[in-house]
Amino acid sequence: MIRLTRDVIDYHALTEKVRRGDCGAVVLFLGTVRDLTGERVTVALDYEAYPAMAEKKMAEIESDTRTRWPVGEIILEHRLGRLEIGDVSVAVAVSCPHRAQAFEACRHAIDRLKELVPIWKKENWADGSTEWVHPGA
Amino acid sequence: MIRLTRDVIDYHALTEKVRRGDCGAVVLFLGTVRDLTGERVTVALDYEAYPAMAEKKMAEIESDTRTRWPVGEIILEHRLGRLEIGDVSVAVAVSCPHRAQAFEACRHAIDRLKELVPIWKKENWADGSTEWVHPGA
Amino acid sequence: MKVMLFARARELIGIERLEFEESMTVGELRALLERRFPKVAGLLKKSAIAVDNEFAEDALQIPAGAEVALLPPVSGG
Amino acid sequence: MKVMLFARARELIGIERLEFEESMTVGELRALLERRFPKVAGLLKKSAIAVDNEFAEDALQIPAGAEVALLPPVSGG
Repeated sequence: MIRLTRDVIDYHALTEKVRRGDCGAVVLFLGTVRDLTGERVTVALDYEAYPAMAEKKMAEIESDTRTRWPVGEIILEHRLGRLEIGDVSVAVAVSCPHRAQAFEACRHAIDRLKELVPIWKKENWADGSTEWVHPGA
Repeated sequence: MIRLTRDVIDYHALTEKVRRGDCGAVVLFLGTVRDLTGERVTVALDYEAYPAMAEKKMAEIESDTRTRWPVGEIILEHRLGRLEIGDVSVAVAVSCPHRAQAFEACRHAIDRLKELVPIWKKENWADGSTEWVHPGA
Repeated sequence: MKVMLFARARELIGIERLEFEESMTVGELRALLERRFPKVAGLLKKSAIAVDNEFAEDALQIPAGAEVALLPPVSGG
Repeated sequence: MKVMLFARARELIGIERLEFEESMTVGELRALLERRFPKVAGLLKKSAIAVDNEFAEDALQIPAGAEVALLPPVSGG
Protein backbone atom coordinates (compact mmCIF):
# COMPACT_ATOMS: atom_id res chain seq x y z
CA MET A 1 0.00 0.00 0.00
CA ILE A 2 1.32 3.45 -0.85
CA ARG A 3 0.12 6.96 -0.10
CA LEU A 4 1.05 10.60 -0.48
CA THR A 5 -0.50 12.80 2.17
CA ARG A 6 -0.47 16.39 3.42
CA ASP A 7 -1.43 15.24 6.94
CA VAL A 8 0.68 14.00 9.83
CA ILE A 9 1.82 10.42 9.11
CA ASP A 10 0.20 8.11 11.65
CA TYR A 11 3.06 5.60 11.72
CA HIS A 12 1.53 3.76 14.65
CA ALA A 13 -1.54 2.94 12.54
CA LEU A 14 0.71 1.89 9.61
CA THR A 15 2.70 -0.44 11.86
CA GLU A 16 -0.46 -2.02 13.25
CA LYS A 17 -1.67 -2.58 9.68
CA VAL A 18 1.42 -4.58 8.68
CA ARG A 19 1.41 -6.89 11.75
CA ARG A 20 0.35 -10.45 10.87
CA GLY A 21 0.24 -13.80 12.64
CA ASP A 22 2.36 -15.40 9.91
CA CYS A 23 5.09 -12.72 10.16
CA GLY A 24 7.49 -12.77 13.10
CA ALA A 25 9.24 -9.52 12.22
CA VAL A 26 8.19 -5.94 11.58
CA VAL A 27 10.63 -3.18 10.59
CA LEU A 28 9.54 0.45 10.49
CA PHE A 29 11.65 3.24 9.02
CA LEU A 30 10.84 6.89 9.75
CA GLY A 31 12.53 9.80 8.03
CA THR A 32 12.27 12.91 10.19
CA VAL A 33 13.22 16.54 9.61
CA ARG A 34 16.70 17.31 11.02
CA ASP A 35 17.58 20.63 12.60
CA LEU A 36 21.03 20.77 10.98
CA THR A 37 22.37 19.99 7.51
CA GLY A 38 26.12 20.25 7.78
CA GLU A 39 26.62 23.52 9.65
CA ARG A 40 23.40 25.16 8.49
CA VAL A 41 20.30 25.49 10.67
CA THR A 42 17.00 24.38 9.14
CA VAL A 43 13.70 25.75 10.41
CA ALA A 44 11.37 23.95 8.00
CA LEU A 45 11.23 21.91 4.80
CA ASP A 46 8.74 22.18 1.95
CA TYR A 47 8.11 18.90 0.12
CA GLU A 48 6.75 18.92 -3.41
CA ALA A 49 5.88 15.93 -5.62
CA TYR A 50 4.97 15.12 -9.18
CA PRO A 51 2.04 13.22 -7.70
CA ALA A 52 0.89 10.84 -10.46
CA MET A 53 4.43 9.64 -11.20
CA ALA A 54 5.40 9.56 -7.51
CA GLU A 55 2.47 7.25 -6.76
CA LYS A 56 3.31 5.07 -9.77
CA LYS A 57 6.96 4.74 -8.71
CA MET A 58 6.02 4.01 -5.09
CA ALA A 59 3.64 1.28 -6.28
CA GLU A 60 6.46 -0.18 -8.41
CA ILE A 61 8.78 -0.17 -5.39
CA GLU A 62 6.13 -2.00 -3.35
CA SER A 63 5.75 -4.57 -6.08
CA ASP A 64 9.51 -4.97 -6.62
CA THR A 65 10.06 -5.41 -2.86
CA ARG A 66 7.34 -8.08 -2.72
CA THR A 67 9.06 -9.93 -5.57
CA ARG A 68 12.41 -10.00 -3.77
CA TRP A 69 11.32 -10.82 -0.21
CA PRO A 70 8.41 -12.80 1.33
CA VAL A 71 6.61 -9.65 2.43
CA GLY A 72 3.43 -10.08 4.45
CA GLU A 73 2.44 -6.43 4.17
CA ILE A 74 4.29 -3.25 3.19
CA ILE A 75 3.20 0.37 3.43
CA LEU A 76 5.06 3.38 2.02
CA GLU A 77 3.74 6.79 2.97
CA HIS A 78 5.29 10.18 2.12
CA ARG A 79 4.15 13.54 3.44
CA LEU A 80 4.06 16.71 1.30
CA GLY A 81 3.85 20.42 2.15
CA ARG A 82 5.46 22.33 5.03
CA LEU A 83 7.24 20.19 7.65
CA GLU A 84 8.95 21.38 10.80
CA ILE A 85 11.86 19.99 12.82
CA GLY A 86 11.14 16.47 14.06
CA ASP A 87 8.15 15.91 11.77
CA VAL A 88 7.96 12.54 10.00
CA SER A 89 8.39 13.06 6.24
CA VAL A 90 8.32 9.39 5.20
CA ALA A 91 7.40 6.05 6.76
CA VAL A 92 8.04 2.53 5.44
CA ALA A 93 6.57 -0.37 7.43
CA VAL A 94 7.23 -3.99 6.41
CA SER A 95 6.34 -7.38 7.89
CA CYS A 96 8.05 -10.65 6.93
CA PRO A 97 8.28 -14.13 8.45
CA HIS A 98 11.88 -13.51 9.64
CA ARG A 99 13.90 -10.49 10.70
CA ALA A 100 16.68 -10.48 8.11
CA GLN A 101 14.02 -10.33 5.38
CA ALA A 102 12.14 -7.50 7.09
CA PHE A 103 15.30 -5.40 7.54
CA GLU A 104 16.43 -5.94 3.96
CA ALA A 105 13.01 -5.31 2.44
CA CYS A 106 12.48 -2.09 4.41
CA ARG A 107 15.97 -0.82 3.60
CA HIS A 108 15.50 -1.63 -0.08
CA ALA A 109 12.15 0.17 -0.23
CA ILE A 110 13.40 3.41 1.37
CA ASP A 111 16.65 3.36 -0.65
CA ARG A 112 14.70 3.02 -3.91
CA LEU A 113 12.19 5.65 -2.83
CA LYS A 114 14.97 8.17 -2.28
CA GLU A 115 16.48 7.31 -5.65
CA LEU A 116 13.43 7.03 -7.93
CA VAL A 117 10.38 8.84 -6.60
CA PRO A 118 9.87 12.39 -7.97
CA ILE A 119 9.64 14.28 -4.69
CA TRP A 120 11.79 17.31 -3.82
CA LYS A 121 12.45 19.22 -0.66
CA LYS A 122 13.23 22.89 -0.20
CA GLU A 123 15.31 23.94 2.80
CA ASN A 124 14.11 26.97 4.73
CA TRP A 125 17.29 28.13 6.49
CA ALA A 126 17.33 30.04 9.76
CA ASP A 127 18.70 33.13 7.95
CA GLY A 128 15.47 33.34 5.91
CA SER A 129 16.90 32.03 2.64
CA THR A 130 15.56 28.96 0.85
CA GLU A 131 17.20 26.30 -1.31
CA TRP A 132 15.86 23.37 -3.33
CA VAL A 133 17.81 20.19 -2.59
CA HIS A 134 19.05 18.51 -5.79
CA PRO A 135 21.78 15.99 -4.90
CA GLY A 136 24.65 16.11 -7.37
CA ALA A 137 23.35 19.21 -9.19
CA MET B 1 17.48 2.44 27.77
CA ILE B 2 16.59 -1.19 28.38
CA ARG B 3 13.68 -2.91 30.07
CA LEU B 4 12.18 -6.31 30.78
CA THR B 5 8.42 -6.20 31.25
CA ARG B 6 5.46 -8.51 31.74
CA ASP B 7 3.12 -5.93 30.18
CA VAL B 8 2.23 -5.22 26.56
CA ILE B 9 5.14 -3.41 24.88
CA ASP B 10 4.01 0.11 23.97
CA TYR B 11 6.22 0.40 20.90
CA HIS B 12 4.57 3.64 19.86
CA ALA B 13 5.72 5.29 23.10
CA LEU B 14 9.24 3.83 22.60
CA THR B 15 9.42 5.21 19.08
CA GLU B 16 8.29 8.65 20.22
CA LYS B 17 10.99 8.57 22.92
CA VAL B 18 13.83 8.00 20.43
CA ARG B 19 12.77 10.77 17.98
CA ARG B 20 15.14 13.75 18.08
CA GLY B 21 15.64 16.93 16.08
CA ASP B 22 19.27 16.03 15.41
CA CYS B 23 18.39 12.56 14.07
CA GLY B 24 16.89 12.24 10.60
CA ALA B 25 16.25 8.49 10.83
CA VAL B 26 14.40 6.16 13.18
CA VAL B 27 14.34 2.38 12.77
CA LEU B 28 12.03 0.23 14.87
CA PHE B 29 12.20 -3.57 14.99
CA LEU B 30 9.35 -5.62 16.42
CA GLY B 31 9.54 -9.34 17.04
CA THR B 32 6.04 -10.83 17.10
CA VAL B 33 4.71 -14.30 17.89
CA ARG B 34 4.23 -16.37 14.71
CA ASP B 35 1.41 -18.85 14.30
CA LEU B 36 3.61 -21.46 12.56
CA THR B 37 7.12 -22.78 13.16
CA GLY B 38 7.90 -24.99 10.20
CA GLU B 39 4.75 -27.12 9.91
CA ARG B 40 3.76 -26.94 13.58
CA VAL B 41 0.97 -24.72 14.87
CA THR B 42 1.77 -22.53 17.88
CA VAL B 43 -0.97 -21.27 20.19
CA ALA B 44 1.21 -19.38 22.68
CA LEU B 45 4.78 -18.83 23.85
CA ASP B 46 6.07 -18.58 27.40
CA TYR B 47 9.14 -16.36 27.79
CA GLU B 48 11.43 -16.79 30.78
CA ALA B 49 14.56 -14.79 31.64
CA TYR B 50 17.48 -14.85 34.01
CA PRO B 51 16.53 -11.27 34.82
CA ALA B 52 19.65 -9.76 36.40
CA MET B 53 21.96 -11.07 33.70
CA ALA B 54 19.46 -10.33 30.91
CA GLU B 55 19.31 -6.69 31.99
CA LYS B 56 23.11 -6.52 32.26
CA LYS B 57 23.56 -7.99 28.76
CA MET B 58 20.91 -5.68 27.27
CA ALA B 59 22.67 -2.67 28.83
CA GLU B 60 25.98 -3.88 27.34
CA ILE B 61 24.35 -4.19 23.92
CA GLU B 62 23.01 -0.64 24.22
CA SER B 63 26.46 0.61 25.15
CA ASP B 64 28.23 -1.40 22.42
CA THR B 65 25.76 -0.13 19.80
CA ARG B 66 26.33 3.47 20.91
CA THR B 67 30.10 2.94 20.53
CA ARG B 68 29.78 1.72 16.95
CA TRP B 69 27.17 4.15 15.56
CA PRO B 70 26.24 7.79 16.31
CA VAL B 71 23.06 6.80 18.14
CA GLY B 72 20.80 9.59 19.36
CA GLU B 73 18.64 7.31 21.47
CA ILE B 74 18.15 3.54 21.65
CA ILE B 75 15.60 1.51 23.58
CA LEU B 76 15.54 -2.29 23.91
CA GLU B 77 12.49 -3.81 25.56
CA HIS B 78 11.68 -7.52 25.96
CA ARG B 79 8.44 -8.98 27.23
CA LEU B 80 8.25 -12.03 29.53
CA GLY B 81 5.45 -14.41 30.47
CA ARG B 82 2.63 -15.82 28.30
CA LEU B 83 2.36 -14.32 24.78
CA GLU B 84 -0.22 -15.14 22.16
CA ILE B 85 -0.12 -15.06 18.34
CA GLY B 86 0.72 -11.59 17.04
CA ASP B 87 1.88 -10.23 20.41
CA VAL B 88 5.09 -8.18 20.39
CA SER B 89 7.83 -10.06 22.29
CA VAL B 90 10.68 -7.59 21.68
CA ALA B 91 11.09 -4.04 20.42
CA VAL B 92 14.28 -2.18 19.46
CA ALA B 93 13.96 1.50 18.55
CA VAL B 94 16.98 3.52 17.39
CA SER B 95 17.48 7.07 16.13
CA CYS B 96 20.60 8.24 14.25
CA PRO B 97 21.46 11.24 12.08
CA HIS B 98 21.27 9.14 8.86
CA ARG B 99 19.34 6.07 7.75
CA ALA B 100 22.17 3.63 7.03
CA GLN B 101 23.39 4.11 10.61
CA ALA B 102 19.92 3.61 12.08
CA PHE B 103 19.32 0.39 10.10
CA GLU B 104 22.74 -1.04 10.99
CA ALA B 105 22.51 -0.08 14.68
CA CYS B 106 19.01 -1.55 15.07
CA ARG B 107 19.97 -4.75 13.26
CA HIS B 108 23.12 -5.11 15.36
CA ALA B 109 21.21 -4.63 18.62
CA ILE B 110 18.52 -7.25 17.86
CA ASP B 111 21.08 -9.72 16.46
CA ARG B 112 23.19 -9.45 19.61
CA LEU B 113 20.11 -9.64 21.85
CA LYS B 114 19.10 -12.93 20.24
CA GLU B 115 22.63 -14.25 20.62
CA LEU B 116 23.62 -13.09 24.13
CA VAL B 117 20.67 -12.29 26.35
CA PRO B 118 19.55 -15.14 28.68
CA ILE B 119 15.91 -15.35 27.69
CA TRP B 120 14.17 -18.54 26.58
CA LYS B 121 10.86 -19.31 24.99
CA LYS B 122 8.67 -22.37 25.37
CA GLU B 123 6.39 -23.34 22.49
CA ASN B 124 2.83 -24.31 23.36
CA TRP B 125 1.78 -26.40 20.35
CA ALA B 126 -1.79 -26.77 19.17
CA ASP B 127 -1.73 -30.49 20.13
CA GLY B 128 -1.26 -29.52 23.80
CA SER B 129 2.43 -30.42 24.07
CA THR B 130 5.13 -27.93 25.04
CA GLU B 131 8.80 -27.57 24.07
CA TRP B 132 11.59 -25.27 25.21
CA VAL B 133 13.40 -23.73 22.25
CA HIS B 134 17.18 -24.23 22.49
CA PRO B 135 18.75 -23.58 19.06
CA GLY B 136 21.45 -26.11 18.24
CA ALA B 137 20.73 -28.29 21.28
CA MET C 1 2.90 18.00 -25.67
CA LYS C 2 3.01 19.71 -22.29
CA VAL C 3 6.12 19.83 -20.13
CA MET C 4 5.73 20.05 -16.33
CA LEU C 5 8.49 21.79 -14.38
CA PHE C 6 9.39 21.13 -10.74
CA ALA C 7 11.45 22.41 -7.83
CA ARG C 8 14.49 24.59 -8.71
CA ALA C 9 13.83 24.29 -12.46
CA ARG C 10 10.31 25.64 -12.00
CA GLU C 11 11.57 28.47 -9.78
CA LEU C 12 14.41 29.47 -12.14
CA ILE C 13 12.23 29.38 -15.26
CA GLY C 14 9.29 30.91 -13.39
CA ILE C 15 6.69 28.80 -15.19
CA GLU C 16 4.88 25.65 -14.08
CA ARG C 17 4.07 24.21 -17.47
CA LEU C 18 5.33 24.67 -21.03
CA GLU C 19 3.45 23.68 -24.19
CA PHE C 20 5.05 22.66 -27.51
CA GLU C 21 3.34 21.98 -30.83
CA GLU C 22 6.31 20.35 -32.60
CA SER C 23 7.03 16.63 -32.56
CA MET C 24 10.50 15.75 -31.20
CA THR C 25 12.60 13.25 -29.32
CA VAL C 26 13.51 13.55 -25.65
CA GLY C 27 17.05 14.56 -26.67
CA GLU C 28 15.71 17.27 -28.98
CA LEU C 29 13.51 18.56 -26.15
CA ARG C 30 16.57 18.75 -23.87
CA ALA C 31 18.48 20.73 -26.50
CA LEU C 32 15.51 23.05 -27.04
CA LEU C 33 15.13 23.72 -23.30
CA GLU C 34 18.88 24.40 -22.93
CA ARG C 35 18.78 26.95 -25.76
CA ARG C 36 15.59 28.58 -24.51
CA PHE C 37 16.59 28.71 -20.81
CA PRO C 38 20.39 28.93 -20.66
CA LYS C 39 20.37 29.72 -16.93
CA VAL C 40 19.04 26.21 -16.15
CA ALA C 41 21.40 24.41 -18.56
CA GLY C 42 23.54 23.03 -15.70
CA LEU C 43 20.51 21.72 -13.81
CA LEU C 44 19.01 20.32 -17.02
CA LYS C 45 22.06 18.15 -17.70
CA LYS C 46 21.56 16.53 -14.27
CA SER C 47 17.79 16.16 -14.67
CA ALA C 48 15.72 13.24 -15.89
CA ILE C 49 12.91 13.52 -18.41
CA ALA C 50 9.72 11.55 -17.83
CA VAL C 51 7.21 10.81 -20.57
CA ASP C 52 3.77 9.73 -19.36
CA ASN C 53 5.11 9.02 -15.87
CA GLU C 54 8.08 6.91 -16.96
CA PHE C 55 11.80 7.81 -17.11
CA ALA C 56 12.67 8.26 -20.82
CA GLU C 57 15.89 7.93 -22.84
CA ASP C 58 17.02 10.69 -25.22
CA ALA C 59 16.20 8.56 -28.29
CA LEU C 60 12.49 8.27 -27.43
CA GLN C 61 10.11 10.01 -29.86
CA ILE C 62 7.62 11.87 -27.66
CA PRO C 63 4.05 10.87 -28.60
CA ALA C 64 1.66 13.68 -29.52
CA GLY C 65 -0.32 14.72 -26.45
CA ALA C 66 2.17 13.12 -24.03
CA GLU C 67 2.64 14.50 -20.54
CA VAL C 68 6.35 15.24 -20.21
CA ALA C 69 8.09 16.23 -16.98
CA LEU C 70 11.49 17.70 -16.28
CA LEU C 71 12.72 16.05 -13.07
CA PRO C 72 15.70 17.63 -11.31
CA PRO C 73 17.59 15.19 -9.02
CA VAL C 74 15.06 14.00 -6.45
CA SER C 75 15.38 14.61 -2.71
CA GLY C 76 12.37 12.97 -1.09
CA GLY C 77 12.53 10.82 1.99
CA MET D 1 27.91 -21.36 45.55
CA LYS D 2 24.39 -21.60 44.24
CA VAL D 3 23.59 -22.73 40.68
CA MET D 4 20.40 -21.41 39.00
CA LEU D 5 18.76 -23.62 36.38
CA PHE D 6 16.61 -22.41 33.49
CA ALA D 7 14.26 -23.57 30.75
CA ARG D 8 14.62 -27.21 29.61
CA ALA D 9 17.46 -27.87 32.05
CA ARG D 10 15.30 -26.76 34.97
CA GLU D 11 12.39 -28.86 33.74
CA LEU D 12 14.47 -32.01 33.17
CA ILE D 13 16.27 -31.75 36.52
CA GLY D 14 13.09 -30.62 38.25
CA ILE D 15 14.92 -28.18 40.55
CA GLU D 16 15.29 -24.39 40.28
CA ARG D 17 18.48 -23.98 42.29
CA LEU D 18 21.32 -26.24 43.41
CA GLU D 19 23.75 -25.48 46.24
CA PHE D 20 27.35 -26.73 46.48
CA GLU D 21 29.76 -26.36 49.37
CA GLU D 22 32.94 -27.39 47.51
CA SER D 23 35.22 -24.96 45.70
CA MET D 24 35.68 -25.81 42.00
CA THR D 25 36.28 -24.47 38.51
CA VAL D 26 33.56 -23.98 35.91
CA GLY D 27 34.84 -27.09 34.09
CA GLU D 28 34.69 -29.15 37.29
CA LEU D 29 31.13 -27.96 37.87
CA ARG D 30 30.18 -29.04 34.34
CA ALA D 31 31.67 -32.51 34.98
CA LEU D 32 29.89 -32.77 38.32
CA LEU D 33 26.52 -31.82 36.79
CA GLU D 34 26.97 -34.31 33.93
CA ARG D 35 27.67 -37.12 36.42
CA ARG D 36 24.84 -36.13 38.74
CA PHE D 37 22.23 -35.55 35.98
CA PRO D 38 23.11 -37.84 33.06
CA LYS D 39 19.80 -37.14 31.30
CA VAL D 40 20.80 -33.48 30.73
CA ALA D 41 24.37 -34.29 29.62
CA GLY D 42 23.59 -33.49 25.97
CA LEU D 43 21.96 -30.15 26.80
CA LEU D 44 24.78 -29.32 29.25
CA LYS D 45 27.43 -29.63 26.56
CA LYS D 46 25.56 -26.99 24.53
CA SER D 47 24.95 -24.71 27.52
CA ALA D 48 26.93 -21.73 28.80
CA ILE D 49 27.85 -21.21 32.41
CA ALA D 50 27.56 -17.74 33.90
CA VAL D 51 29.34 -16.67 37.08
CA ASP D 52 27.98 -13.51 38.70
CA ASN D 53 26.09 -12.57 35.53
CA GLU D 54 29.02 -13.02 33.13
CA PHE D 55 29.76 -15.84 30.67
CA ALA D 56 32.60 -17.93 32.17
CA GLU D 57 35.30 -20.18 30.69
CA ASP D 58 35.91 -23.69 32.04
CA ALA D 59 39.22 -22.63 33.64
CA LEU D 60 37.62 -20.02 35.92
CA GLN D 61 37.78 -20.81 39.65
CA ILE D 62 34.30 -20.07 40.97
CA PRO D 63 34.53 -17.60 43.90
CA ALA D 64 32.91 -18.67 47.18
CA GLY D 65 29.37 -17.30 47.38
CA ALA D 66 29.18 -16.71 43.61
CA GLU D 67 25.85 -16.86 41.80
CA VAL D 68 26.30 -19.40 39.03
CA ALA D 69 23.78 -20.04 36.25
CA LEU D 70 23.44 -22.86 33.76
CA LEU D 71 22.26 -21.23 30.50
CA PRO D 72 20.91 -23.51 27.78
CA PRO D 73 21.10 -21.97 24.26
CA VAL D 74 19.03 -18.79 24.41
CA SER D 75 15.91 -18.18 22.32
CA GLY D 76 14.72 -14.70 23.21
CA GLY D 77 13.59 -12.14 20.69
